[in-house]
Amino acid sequence: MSVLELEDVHTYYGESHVLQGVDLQVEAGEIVALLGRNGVGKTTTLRSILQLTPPREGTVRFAGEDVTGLATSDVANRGVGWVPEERRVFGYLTVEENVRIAVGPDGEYESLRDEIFTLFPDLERFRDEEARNLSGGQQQMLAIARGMVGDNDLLLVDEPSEGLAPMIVEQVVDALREASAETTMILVEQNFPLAMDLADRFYLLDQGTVVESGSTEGVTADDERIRRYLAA
Amino acid sequence: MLLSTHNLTKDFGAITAVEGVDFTLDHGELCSVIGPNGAGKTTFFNLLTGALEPTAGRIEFAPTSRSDPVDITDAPTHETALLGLHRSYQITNVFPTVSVLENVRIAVQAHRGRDSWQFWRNANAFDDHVAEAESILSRIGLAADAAEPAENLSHGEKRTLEIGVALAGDPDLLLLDEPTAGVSSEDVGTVTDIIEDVAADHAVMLIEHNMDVVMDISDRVAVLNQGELIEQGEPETVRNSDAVQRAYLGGYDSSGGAVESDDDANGDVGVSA
Amino acid sequence: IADPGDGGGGGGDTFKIGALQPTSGDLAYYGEISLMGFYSGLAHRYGADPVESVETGTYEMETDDGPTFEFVVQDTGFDPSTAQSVAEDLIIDEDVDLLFGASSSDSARQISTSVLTETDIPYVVGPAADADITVSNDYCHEQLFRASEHTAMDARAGGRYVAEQGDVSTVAIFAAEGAFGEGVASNYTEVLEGEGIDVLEPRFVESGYSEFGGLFDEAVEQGADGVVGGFTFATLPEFLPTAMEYDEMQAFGGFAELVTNQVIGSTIEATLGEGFTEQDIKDAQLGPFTTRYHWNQYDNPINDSFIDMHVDAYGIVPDLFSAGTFVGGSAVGQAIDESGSTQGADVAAAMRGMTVEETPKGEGAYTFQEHNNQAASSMTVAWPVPTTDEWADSWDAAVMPGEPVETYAADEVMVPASESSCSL
Amino acid sequence: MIGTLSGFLAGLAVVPELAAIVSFVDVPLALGGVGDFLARLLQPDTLVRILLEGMGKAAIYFMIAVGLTLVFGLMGVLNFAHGAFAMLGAYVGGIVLVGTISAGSGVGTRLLLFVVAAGVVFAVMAAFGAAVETKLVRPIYDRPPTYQILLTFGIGLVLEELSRIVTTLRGIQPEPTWSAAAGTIPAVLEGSIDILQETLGINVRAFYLFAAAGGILVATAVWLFLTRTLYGLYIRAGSEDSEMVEALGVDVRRAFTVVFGIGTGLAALGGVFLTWDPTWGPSVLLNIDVLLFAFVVVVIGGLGSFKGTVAAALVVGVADSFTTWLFHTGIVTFPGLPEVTIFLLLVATLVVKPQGLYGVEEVGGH
Amino acid sequence: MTDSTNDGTGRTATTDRSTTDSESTRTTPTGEVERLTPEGDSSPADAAADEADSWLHLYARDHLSHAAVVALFVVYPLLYAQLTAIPAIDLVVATVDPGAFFDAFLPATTFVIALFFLGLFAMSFDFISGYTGYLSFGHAAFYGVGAYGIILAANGKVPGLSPETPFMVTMILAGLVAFALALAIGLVSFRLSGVYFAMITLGVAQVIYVLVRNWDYAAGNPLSGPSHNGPTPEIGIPYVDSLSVAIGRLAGDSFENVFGLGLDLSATWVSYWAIGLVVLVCYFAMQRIIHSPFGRVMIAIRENEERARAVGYNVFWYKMVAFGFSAFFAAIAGALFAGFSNNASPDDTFYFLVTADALIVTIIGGIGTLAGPLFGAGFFQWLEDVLSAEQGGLAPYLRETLGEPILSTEVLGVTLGDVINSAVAGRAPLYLGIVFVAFVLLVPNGLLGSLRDRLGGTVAKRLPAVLERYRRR
Ligand SMILES: Nc1ncnc2c1ncn2[C@@H]1O[C@H](COP(=O)(O)OP(=O)(O)OP(=O)(O)O)[C@@H](O)[C@H]1O
Ligand SMILES: Nc1ncnc2c1ncn2[C@@H]1O[C@H](COP(=O)(O)OP(=O)(O)OP(=O)(O)O)[C@@H](O)[C@H]1O
Ligand SMILES: CC(C)C[C@H](N)C(=O)O
Ligand SMILES: [Mg+2]
Ligand SMILES: [Mg+2]
Repeated sequence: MSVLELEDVHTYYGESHVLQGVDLQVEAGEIVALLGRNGVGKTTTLRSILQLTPPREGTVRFAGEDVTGLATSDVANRGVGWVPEERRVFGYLTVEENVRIAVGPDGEYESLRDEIFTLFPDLERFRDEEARNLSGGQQQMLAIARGMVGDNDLLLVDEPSEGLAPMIVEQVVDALREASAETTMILVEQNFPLAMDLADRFYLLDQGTVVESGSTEGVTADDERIRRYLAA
Repeated sequence: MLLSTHNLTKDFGAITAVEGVDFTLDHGELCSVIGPNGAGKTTFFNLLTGALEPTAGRIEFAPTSRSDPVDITDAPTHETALLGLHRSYQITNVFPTVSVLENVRIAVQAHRGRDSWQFWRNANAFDDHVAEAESILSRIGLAADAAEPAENLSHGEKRTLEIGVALAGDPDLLLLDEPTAGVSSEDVGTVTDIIEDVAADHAVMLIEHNMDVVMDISDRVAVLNQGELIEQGEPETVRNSDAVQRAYLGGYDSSGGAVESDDDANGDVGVSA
Repeated sequence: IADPGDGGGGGGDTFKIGALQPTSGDLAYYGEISLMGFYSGLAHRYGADPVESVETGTYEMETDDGPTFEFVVQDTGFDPSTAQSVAEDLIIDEDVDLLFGASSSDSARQISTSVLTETDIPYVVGPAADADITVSNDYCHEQLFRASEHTAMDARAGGRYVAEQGDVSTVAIFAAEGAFGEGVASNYTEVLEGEGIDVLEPRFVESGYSEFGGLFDEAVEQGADGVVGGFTFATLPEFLPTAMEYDEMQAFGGFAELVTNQVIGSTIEATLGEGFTEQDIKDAQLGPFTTRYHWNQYDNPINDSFIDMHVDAYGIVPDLFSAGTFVGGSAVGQAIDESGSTQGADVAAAMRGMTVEETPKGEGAYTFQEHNNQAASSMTVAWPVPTTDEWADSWDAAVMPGEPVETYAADEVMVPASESSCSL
Repeated sequence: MIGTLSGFLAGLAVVPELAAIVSFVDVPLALGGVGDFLARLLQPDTLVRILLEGMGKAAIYFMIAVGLTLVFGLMGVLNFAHGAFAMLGAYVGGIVLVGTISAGSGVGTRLLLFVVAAGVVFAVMAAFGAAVETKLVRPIYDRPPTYQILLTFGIGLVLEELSRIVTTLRGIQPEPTWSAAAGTIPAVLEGSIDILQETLGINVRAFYLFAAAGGILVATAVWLFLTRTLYGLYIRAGSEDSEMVEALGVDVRRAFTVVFGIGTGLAALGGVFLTWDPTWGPSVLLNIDVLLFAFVVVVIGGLGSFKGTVAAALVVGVADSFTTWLFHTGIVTFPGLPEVTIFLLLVATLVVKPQGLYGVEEVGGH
Repeated sequence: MTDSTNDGTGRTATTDRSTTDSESTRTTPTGEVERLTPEGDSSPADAAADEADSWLHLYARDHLSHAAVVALFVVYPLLYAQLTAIPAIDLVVATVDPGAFFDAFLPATTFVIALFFLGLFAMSFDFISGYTGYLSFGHAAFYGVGAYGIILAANGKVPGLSPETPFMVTMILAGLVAFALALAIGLVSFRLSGVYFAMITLGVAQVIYVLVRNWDYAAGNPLSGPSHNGPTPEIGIPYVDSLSVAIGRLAGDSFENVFGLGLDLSATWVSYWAIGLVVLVCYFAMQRIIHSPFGRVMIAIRENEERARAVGYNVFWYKMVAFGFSAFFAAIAGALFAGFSNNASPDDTFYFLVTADALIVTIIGGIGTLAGPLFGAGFFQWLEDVLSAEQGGLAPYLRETLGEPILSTEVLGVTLGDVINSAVAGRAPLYLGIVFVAFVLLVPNGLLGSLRDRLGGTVAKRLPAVLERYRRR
């Protein structure tokens, strides 16, 4: 059974019809890359899955259950984590609090936290620092860490390398690899080679619909079908 | 020369959104500005129109109404607008509950001297304002929706209305910020047609992520990355520039020096370097 | 459509009285006891039963040998603007022959300056107590009559008594902002300074003010050994308990009505326990106070039957303002009888200079002064005492006024015509 | 030199009448010179007294304002019913106190019962606040903020009038303040503190120290709640980015309800203190009076900022006690001085720092 | 219903869709589309004739609803007098007293006049708050300036102004003072927006209020404010006696046997008409401003201030002047109030709850609709009147109708009489609060706004069409 299924999802911002019938499937254990130019609706797809911007038509099925129309917190509690675009860490909370908040009341916080801190030694160093004082890369780490500790079955990762120095990107990639060992993942990434490197399969979006999909095996940006939609 | 910036810089605390940009634009030119998210494109527009004050640098503008260039570095928005610098917004930013016609008419009115202070006369008595607004609506193809409240328009129509409002100030320079954002594929053509039409008698700067549009209609393309102007030139030149390919596809710091893509823009960029 | 030009003339044997009193809000109690007194005064005169309701509304009182009295009672909420507007309602819409009322001196002043100037019907003020309403040329009016006692009378009785006893040398005055408080302050200042006592600059505070501690401290610092408060009952319950805490200062002034007595009573009980004595109160330096009237200070048949009538109709004894408004009512009746007319103007003419026969202070104890239409009457001075068993049922407070220690005759407490700027 | 400000102005005035016209500033600055005034002010007992009283007042301002700030910080709702909640708190507290304390109760019993009353009021009013939030406020979150202001203003109006009706029917009126409830205060709190008085000659009402202690306790509790509990974490995070919190699996709606409940409970708790406060006491007028003060504190501090509320409460509390001192001593005889000063502080703060002392732009949007 | 998604400024404008476009005369579908479509095949001459004809026709049509409302206001006194004068009928079982009924349920004289003060004040409040989007929480200050202004002038307390100066002149002067005050307040306040603007204006107004409460110069007792001691205020053409009438319930002009029709006009009603006339003029003046190019800029600022700036408006000065106008009319309202009632107290004029009243009636009537607040004020005053403890209110009516036995029935230690006394008499604020909450929740566009939503345009525009529909049936 697929972890996630999207069936003919249409999503709007006000009158603007952003997702115009998206279909996709994610199997357990996979990393699936979501590709496309700026503004084609990648982030919106993730928001639709989480019901942050509920689709007006179509269904989102998570672990076989129809979650369309549920409250975001309910979807999240069913095991969907989110590493949003632009990180969105809580700037006035400490690093540790940022992690703490993702665990929820029932989670075994201490052990999860220690696990995360061994994964991201940088974060341990700054555990009592307010998150806004962290560098962009560290914030991105924190956002990923926050997405991971929730013990999720599916992690939605939106442009994790955006605005990061290459060195940091490497660390982030390592972190994502670690994470993928435990959860299924959808990865939105503008850095095409990076995406190809990490993901097992890809979907290519244009104008709010899936235009291409397949295995990442051997795919390069030279590929005509990719080139058509990504570069000019 | 219509517009020139010298060492234009804008800091937001630690972030330098626009850094030392020297840029010039000629009358009648259509120049696109591209660059990854957060490159500073919108901020650049904000500096030009006076919505933001630069941290450093200078902006000069030479509208047709003046013989000499004017220093507009510290001019507030309404002054740059009156000088002939008009913009549309990345996020639709019109007057939502009033009619489409009124959206444009109010912008026309802004340029009719003291008319706006005539609180004792009926706004509808100014036939020339209305006529002008109506002609703009015809030009952008919204005449049929003139009476509709702006918020009832479709997204694509709102994007065109954005342009209409900007056009109403009879600009010397029109700044368009992602006019096709969120416009469905069928309608993108309409918007580009309007832009080309407008560009025939106005100077235009265009921020766009839709490369088809950019490459198709621009006289010149300027590329911003991390606040810096890294490349500019004819569409073809820019398209083939390595730096641009890297910056625009890579979307991460290429100035950090760590990117070693020597031969092929599509190579294994950044990750395993 | 009503005709405002015609103020009086309610027809042969109905006399219509518009009564304005606070019947809602914090100071409704003032309005209620005032109405009770007024009804009683008229009822007593004609041997009728007083109206029992103290709500707003229209009430009739039939009399055997006088006109039928119709009372239209309106709520002022203790607010001058409301008082003015209901006064106008009464004149225009109800076509009343006479106005009675106002517990707030500011209301009475406003009616005098904004309403009386435009009409010719008479106005009986009460219990609004600022002296200037009848003493100052700014407010006195030939249609305006007041039987109720006022602040200058308070000061000329209570102030003088304390001064003459020689118990105080420096006095602080705290009073409410507004006509009443200012009246208290200026009258006490005048009387006390006349007796050679130092008076500190009076301090005025907002209604409901409660941080008296600091004011007392400062007064003590400046050597005050006496204090006078000029407050309505919106502030008295804050002022008096604080005054009791300052044993070095003797608190005197005007005696208060029931509700304040309740508050003082419970404060004393809280500090001294239930079985406190007269001496305890004296030791707390609370008093002596001058009283305009209290039921237990006069012993005469009129007062006796007044008390009976009052307790009968309302379940409580008459209070501080009752005599003043009683006399107001009684005087109206007497004026109607004497003039044989129910025309407002005739009634007013009859009241001028009239000596009122039936009054709780005794027969003929109130006389309207020619120069300002203020009724002159006597005042007493008394200490508060624990409420005696005799009155425990009809005076629901732990303290009550004691036997008078001094009685000042009318001519000793009135402002002489020569000192009054009002001459009608 | 003895002069009045208006006399001074008269000297300057071109139009001689001006002095008379501006007579409301007729503040007899009866200083034996500025030096004398300063000498009086700078006496240790005066200063300490002003500061201690100021802290007592600040504590109560804080208790009432902090709920307002929490609610605004998380939910972006400017709650105009807040004063009414404080007023209800004073009455409910009064009911508990009057019902349990008798004339013979000792100091210890009274203080204990006060704590009980505070607990009861907090619980009852928090539940009430939660109900108001779910039934009335929730449907209009997506409207412009003006509507939330209007709605809560209406709720406050209704609560005030209902209280008026009940107090009249129950005979708590005609007294303007409910003195039976105010009278449950133990005598020690009414007087000044002996030790301070004897050793330093400082004459400060013990109640203010009691209130200050209460305020510190409440501030600490709120602070601990915000920083040490998961819920506090949700609230603080939610005031930055409530969508993100939602996406982490937290039911933000419920958090809104809880916060509104707590805010209401805190206002009501402040109300319980008002019951014993010599300057206030249970009264329906509290609604408006307290509301205005709470707004001033919250706006001066910066809408939505806990730290700002603490700081602003202190500023306003001390300004209040300082101007009260000026009035008591007769240095200024203008009775409206404390009120004017506090509103001037508001205006001045907004002019100089439009976001308040610790305000952040765009807080509370969601 | 509302739209804030496109508003990049994060501003707190209220953008209920019914408001502006319906207030502006050109944006309703019918009128506009006609204008845009070519003339068709009729000859130019025909068209011109048609146009002249339809211009008049249209004008009359547009103002039909205005005329109807004005007519209702004009005849109200006569109606009221007739209805309340209906004598009681003694049936066997009970007395039916329609007069008393109407007396209890129709707003009485003072309340209808108060409607004018409050209505005009609320319109001025709506002018800045509803049309420009800046909630002026300190608006009472301007009302107070008007009220105090005319009284102080009449009492000879304004240096350089003779107490004999006609009311019409001092009223306008007071308006100008308020205008200037608004500019001064705006200077510091318009740097802020939203809640902060509301709070700073409130702060300034409260400071003024406290000062006025203690302003000995203005009145013997500043707490209760000054009384008018000058010549009776007259409305009309200053210095032309035959074209002026004195206002005031007692001091105003009354006319007997008007035009020999046997009709007596009391001073109250004469004042009512005179004050109503001033309010009408002010209404049209404000409406004119709103429909002017200037007014369109105000609306643009409310809709999207950032964009208004970007199309070339120096919004600061437009806001300032709009604030000034609004203050001017608020002061006129205050002047009328004080002129009529002869008195002004700080609590009735400068206090922030006076602003709150304006806010309430504006919401009830419909924010961003100019006439709405007037209807809201009507509703408000009607409730006040019905629930007042005074004669002609519901409480006295109930007491009289129900009779003593029912009143003194006790339930749970409380009698029905007590309940009436405490829950009905003088309890207008309670019911007003409830109505207000209900309006915010259920009718956010207010009476007039919702009516317009229903009709699909301004009443003036739509009424004729609606009538037409019914006529055809
Ligand atoms: N809150 C919003 N309101 C209106 N339109 C929006 C909103 N958010 C996004 N859009 C529009 O929806 C479209 C899709 O946006 P989305 O963020 O999903 O793109 P994306 O594929 O994630 O792009 P990017 O690579 O730039 O992150 C864009 O045209 C964008 O302008
Ligand atoms: N008002 C502001 N305060 C602080 N930072 C800002 C502000 N405006 C923009 N920035 C930052 O400046 C940088 C440039 O932003 P800008 O909006 O100009 O990007 P852009 O090139 O228009 O991107 P996009 O294509 O996504 O619209 C970003 O990092 C952004 O976060
Ligand atoms: C003693 C009271 C009758 C005084 C009254 N409150 C007044 O203002 O005059
Ligand atoms: Mg995205
Ligand atoms: Mg941009």
